Amino acid sequence: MNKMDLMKIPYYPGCTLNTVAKQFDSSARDSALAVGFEMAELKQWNCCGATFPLAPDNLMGLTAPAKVLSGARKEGDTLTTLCSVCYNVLKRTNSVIRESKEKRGVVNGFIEEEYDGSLNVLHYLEVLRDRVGFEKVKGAVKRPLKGVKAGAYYGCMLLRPFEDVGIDNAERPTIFEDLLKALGAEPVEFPNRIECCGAHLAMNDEEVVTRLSGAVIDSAAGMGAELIVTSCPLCQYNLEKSRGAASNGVPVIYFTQALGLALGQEIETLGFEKNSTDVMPLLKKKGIV
Amino acid sequence: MSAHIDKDEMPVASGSFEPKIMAFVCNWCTYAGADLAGTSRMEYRPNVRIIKLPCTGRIDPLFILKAFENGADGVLVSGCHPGDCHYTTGNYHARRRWIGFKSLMEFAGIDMRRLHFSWVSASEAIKWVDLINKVTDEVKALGPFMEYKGLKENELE
Amino acid sequence: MPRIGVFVCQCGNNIAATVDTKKVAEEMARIPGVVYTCDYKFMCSSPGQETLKQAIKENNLDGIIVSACSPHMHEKTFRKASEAAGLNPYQCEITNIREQCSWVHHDNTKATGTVKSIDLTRMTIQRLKKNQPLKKIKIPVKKKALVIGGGIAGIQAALDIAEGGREVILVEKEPSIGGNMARLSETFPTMDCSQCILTPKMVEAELNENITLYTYSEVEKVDGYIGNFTVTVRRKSKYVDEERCTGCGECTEKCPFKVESAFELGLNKRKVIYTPFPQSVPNIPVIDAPNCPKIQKDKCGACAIVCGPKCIDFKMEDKLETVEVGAIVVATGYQLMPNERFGEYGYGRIKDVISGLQFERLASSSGPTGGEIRRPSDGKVPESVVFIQCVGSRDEKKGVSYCSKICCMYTAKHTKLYSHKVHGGQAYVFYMDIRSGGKRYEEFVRGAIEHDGAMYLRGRVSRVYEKNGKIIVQGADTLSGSQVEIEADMVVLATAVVSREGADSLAQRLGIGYDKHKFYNEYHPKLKPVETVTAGIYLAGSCMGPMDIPDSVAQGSAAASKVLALFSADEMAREPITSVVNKVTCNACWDCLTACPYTAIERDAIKDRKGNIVKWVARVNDGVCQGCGVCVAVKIH
Amino acid sequence: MKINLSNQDVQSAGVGKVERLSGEDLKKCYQCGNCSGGCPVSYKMEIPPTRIMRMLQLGRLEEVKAANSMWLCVGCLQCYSRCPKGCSVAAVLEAMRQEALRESADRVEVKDLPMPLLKKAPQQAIVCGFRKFVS
Ligand SMILES: Cc1cc2nc3c(=O)[nH]c(=O)nc-3n(C[C@H](O)[C@H](O)[C@H](O)COP(=O)(O)OP(=O)(O)OC[C@H]3O[C@@H](n4cnc5c(N)ncnc54)[C@H](O)[C@@H]3O)c2cc1C
Ligand SMILES: Cc1cc2nc3c(=O)[nH]c(=O)nc-3n(C[C@H](O)[C@H](O)[C@H](O)COP(=O)(O)OP(=O)(O)OC[C@H]3O[C@@H](n4cnc5c(N)ncnc54)[C@H](O)[C@@H]3O)c2cc1C
Ligand code: SF4
Ligand code: SF4
Ligand code: SF4
Ligand code: SF4
Ligand code: SF4
Ligand code: SF4
Ligand code: SF4
Ligand code: SF4
Repeated sequence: MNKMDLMKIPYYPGCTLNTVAKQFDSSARDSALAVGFEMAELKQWNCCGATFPLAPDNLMGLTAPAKVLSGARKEGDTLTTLCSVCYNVLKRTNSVIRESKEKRGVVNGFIEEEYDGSLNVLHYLEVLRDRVGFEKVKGAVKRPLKGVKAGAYYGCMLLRPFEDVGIDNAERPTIFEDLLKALGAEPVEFPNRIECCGAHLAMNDEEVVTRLSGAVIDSAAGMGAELIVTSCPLCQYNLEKSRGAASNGVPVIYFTQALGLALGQEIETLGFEKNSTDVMPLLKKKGIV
Repeated sequence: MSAHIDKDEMPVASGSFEPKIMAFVCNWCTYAGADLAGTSRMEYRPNVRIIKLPCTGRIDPLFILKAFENGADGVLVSGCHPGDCHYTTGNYHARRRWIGFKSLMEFAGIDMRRLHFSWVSASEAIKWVDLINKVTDEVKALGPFMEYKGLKENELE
Repeated sequence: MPRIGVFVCQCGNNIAATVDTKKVAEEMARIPGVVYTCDYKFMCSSPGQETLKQAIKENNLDGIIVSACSPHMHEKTFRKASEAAGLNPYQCEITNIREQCSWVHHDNTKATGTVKSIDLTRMTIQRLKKNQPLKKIKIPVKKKALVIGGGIAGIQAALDIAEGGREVILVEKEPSIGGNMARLSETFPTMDCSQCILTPKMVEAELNENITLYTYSEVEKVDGYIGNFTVTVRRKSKYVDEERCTGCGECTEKCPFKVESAFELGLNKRKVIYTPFPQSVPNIPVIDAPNCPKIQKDKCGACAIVCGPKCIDFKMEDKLETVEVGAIVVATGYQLMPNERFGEYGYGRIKDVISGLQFERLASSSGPTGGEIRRPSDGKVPESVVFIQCVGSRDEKKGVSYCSKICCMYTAKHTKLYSHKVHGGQAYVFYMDIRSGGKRYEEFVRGAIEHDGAMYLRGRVSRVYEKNGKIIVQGADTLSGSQVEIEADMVVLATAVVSREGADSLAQRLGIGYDKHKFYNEYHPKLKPVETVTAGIYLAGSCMGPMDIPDSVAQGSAAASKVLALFSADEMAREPITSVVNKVTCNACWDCLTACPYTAIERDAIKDRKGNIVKWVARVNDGVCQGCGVCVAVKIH
Repeated sequence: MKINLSNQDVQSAGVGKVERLSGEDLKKCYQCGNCSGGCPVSYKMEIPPTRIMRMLQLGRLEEVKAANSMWLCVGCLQCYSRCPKGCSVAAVLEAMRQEALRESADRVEVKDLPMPLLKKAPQQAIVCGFRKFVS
């Protein structure tokens, strides 16, 4: 396919994808090309702040994401992200700016720009579902993940608060499973797929993270999952880290790695070696590689 | 049906001005509240003249203009509390109408301090008494409402 | 020139102490048109009334004013006296110089009171001069009633009206009457079996000569007004000739196809030709046309072959029937909120998470398990059952803001039924408050806890999920302040009671009001609980809001007594205080029509002799208008 | 435990400030327990979410501040997402954290963090953690 004909979507990688989660970024970019769009990285960007300020008067906390949004608006009317946290922060900031005239004024004052909230912030999963279509993704699959029982882990930030970010029903989402189905895997719905992994407590409270992430893995394994896919570097980190503590070791990979795998990309380009859990034995067992 | 009250018939206390207040009230709540003030032998300023209507929803803005034309210095409109209307929604209609009507009144040169709206239920005799006293005193402080009196006299001539 | 008489009352000293009544009478005599005045000690006394009557006759008065107490006190008295003296009663007006004058102005010099009384009386004279004689409105009443909805409330209303000797048509949209109560097992607070107390009433309704049952029917259109409604009822095709069917059940027996039973709430299947439940009234099957292969594609026909009296007709069509009635009772009941809305509770995904009504079916001896508590997934007897109260109720975010009123009680009942049927089983109840106001209700709930051992936990459940064949219920017990997790075999959701689907469209057809939850509005929540603002239409039961059986029955009877009172005379007399349309100036803007709270105004076509429409004007229906005057003030002409 | 309740407690200015900062109306909470039921760190909190709301209704700001609860909240929004009254305990706790950080020392010192963690953990964890724990 000629690169010129591709649908170009402005893309915000965020800091983590530029450093410890490079494999998330690269597998997503390659896969995008394979299904017909290009992730056009923003010319200039900064960290989104990694947390949406929950106290509504904390407008200072919106400065960083507002800057990202305002810059992105100059490159198009859509912005896509991969990391669930970036997605959550950018999408919520965007709605605040769009919906509150008053707050918009203050935030624009901080960033010294005139941004009106007219961007459409999309998660990569939404692009696949709504712009590309899972049918088309399915058609592009070259290496179906046949027989792989995969649990999709949503975590918190893709789903809550539903009114602002919800890419799907907050209690019964299916978007992730639908993608896995398109890739030929057998999605496993497990109860803890929408529970928290322990998030930033990774910094100072290992016990909580081990317990919560462990429960996620247990829950998935309990429903028969052999693989967990994530959409957030922090989830990925916490799940991988707590693997030892969890009774059932299950490899954890980014969903874009699963996507790239199914789309037939070279194994070497998928960056599995960067993950701290090893998915290769499973892939070999299933005859996928 | 409005009263044209001759100045010399008013109880003029030591020559000071006594305003004429017209009250348009609904039959079910405020009128009964005013009755209750009577049965409880309360006392209030005598300046008010009540006109009973089935519902505040029946009150035509023109009534108020007519009252001023006929010599009223202040007008009071009162009915059932929102939600308590005997005719279920009449007072909502009234309220909606007044919102638009207020600007018309202002446009017609009526000082809005001369026009009072209130909700007085059948049991709120005290509220009624306070209201009449307050409205009477306020209008008294404003002095007679001359603008419209002129109109009426011209018309008569 | 009018001939007006003015009577000023002293009320003993009540008026005379602060009003110079004589002076008032004298002053009035000076007003043009006033031909007679007097003052008198007690106008309402017999001699007082005699004076009034005599004066009317002797002076040939065409209007009178009594300046006395509040019209709320004696207006009726004096209007009656005027009528007796040959004067149109609406030519008698009252001036309130007692409650609103003599009693509130304590000036003993009488100056204040006298001046005000003179003023007030003069105002009344001006008013009287504009009066027109009015005639009482008489409306003929058709003494036949329509009851919409054959649940317990509607059945009770129909039975009471029939017992009062009047004819009733009972319209029910399902193939059988009975409503939700037919689904219940035992009923609180007495624990008698629902079928045992309901079935006799259903049969009575069927056999009563004054009651005509229109089952499988719906009200399509309502015209007219109190005493004179014309109602169009759609009688849906049953594909079975009701007259000839003997109810033998052969057809159902032989029908080879099954679908999910709506009556059993998906817990069981039924045939395509069916009666909803064994005790159905009438006991005549209907064919579920969308699911019948014969009707859809002309394949099968087994039922018609076995039917002895040959009453099955696959070509049968809906019939529209018009009935004329004087009063309507609406008793269309409630339904439960769909549980799927609460994804966190897993309803619809976890098979053993069921609704309270489904639990009733499991506990009912005529239900799918014959009354044994067995869970739907594998038929196992559950050893622990978690009941979750307030699902969707009191939840302004995802559900409804109100309390459903019956679920605290039926949950307590469920725990009792469960503990009686499953020995050693443990019931857990998550609740926020226990609402058990009512005779013997609190004792009932305490009994469930103290006698039957239900474990009540004060808190809400956040999440329900499956793990190793168990259902994990994760909630909180706020009294101990801790998170609680329970491994259960079955979970029962006490789901919010909501209005029936389509309640709003029926209300619009009837011209009655409903709240934002689409429950019907009573005229006054305390003092007119079964009336609607539309005269002649009454309400009963849970179509008004969540309600248990005792309340539904009481309301059915209350509505019936209203209907019987209306039917007690051939004609209904109404105060003639109504609005009139000036057909010349009306320009058909319909502002009045939308403003009227009683839908008393209709569009009326004025036609020329050839029948061509010349003009549209508003027309006020005297039978419906309450005289509020909203329509008059809505438009300034 | 005993609480002596006074008007100052019930109309506490401190709690009023928390309400202002968080945009939450504490009166709305009717103590259903759903937040405690669903909170993933409820088990470890000295005062679990439902009781936080209650204590604040009673004006016991200091007790809530002294507890570990606000530092444990992971901001997962499960409480808000399932609260039948639309209350956000998360926002209340964030407001209290903000207040505490503005007033006193940081919860976590950068120098205390282990190097391997700083190296391996995703940036976002560190950025987010700093925003929650450091003023
Ligand atoms: C799980 C559960 C347990 C309960 N247990 C008890 C208990 O133990 N004791 C107790 O006192 N109460 C109990 N109740 C409450 C009880 O069910 C109701 O109080 C009662 O059924 C209300 O009767 P109703 O006639 O008002 O309404 P319904 O029973 O709902 O009847 C309404 C009828 O109208 C029909 N209808 C609806 N719309 C139309 C239309 N447009 N045209 C024609 N017909 C129409 C319906 O088909 C239905 O037959 C329980 C409720 C539930 C959910
Ligand atoms: C503090 C309080 C506040 C309330 N507030 C509300 C409220 O806000 N809203 C609400 O809906 N309800 C309220 N209620 C309830 C309300 O008072 C009752 O529902 C209502 O008064 C009951 O009316 P009744 O006619 O059944 O009984 P009652 O009001 O008790 O009337 C019974 C009458 O019968 C007479 N009587 C008794 N025995 C005999 C006899 N042997 N022979 C002849 N006459 C007899 C009595 O003298 C009395 O006049 C309140 C009650 C209380 C105590
Ligand atoms: S008519 Fe009224 S004012 Fe006159 S005596 Fe009777 S009660 Fe008193
Ligand atoms: S077989 Fe015929 S008579 Fe018997 S129940 Fe069926 S339709 Fe009625
Ligand atoms: S024709 Fe229809 S109703 Fe009759 S037996 Fe066949 S499937 Fe059943
Ligand atoms: S009756 Fe009880 S269970 Fe039902 S909504 Fe009310 S409090 Fe909740
Ligand atoms: S308000 Fe009614 S009566 Fe008046 S013009 Fe409009 S339609 Fe006619
Ligand atoms: S007077 Fe009131 S009830 Fe009568 S038609 Fe007018 S608005 Fe309707
Ligand atoms: S879920 Fe909401 S209402 Fe319930 S206890 Fe928590 S904050 Fe209060
Ligand atoms: S946001 Fe905080 S308080 Fe709320 S559920 Fe999550 S961890 Fe608990």
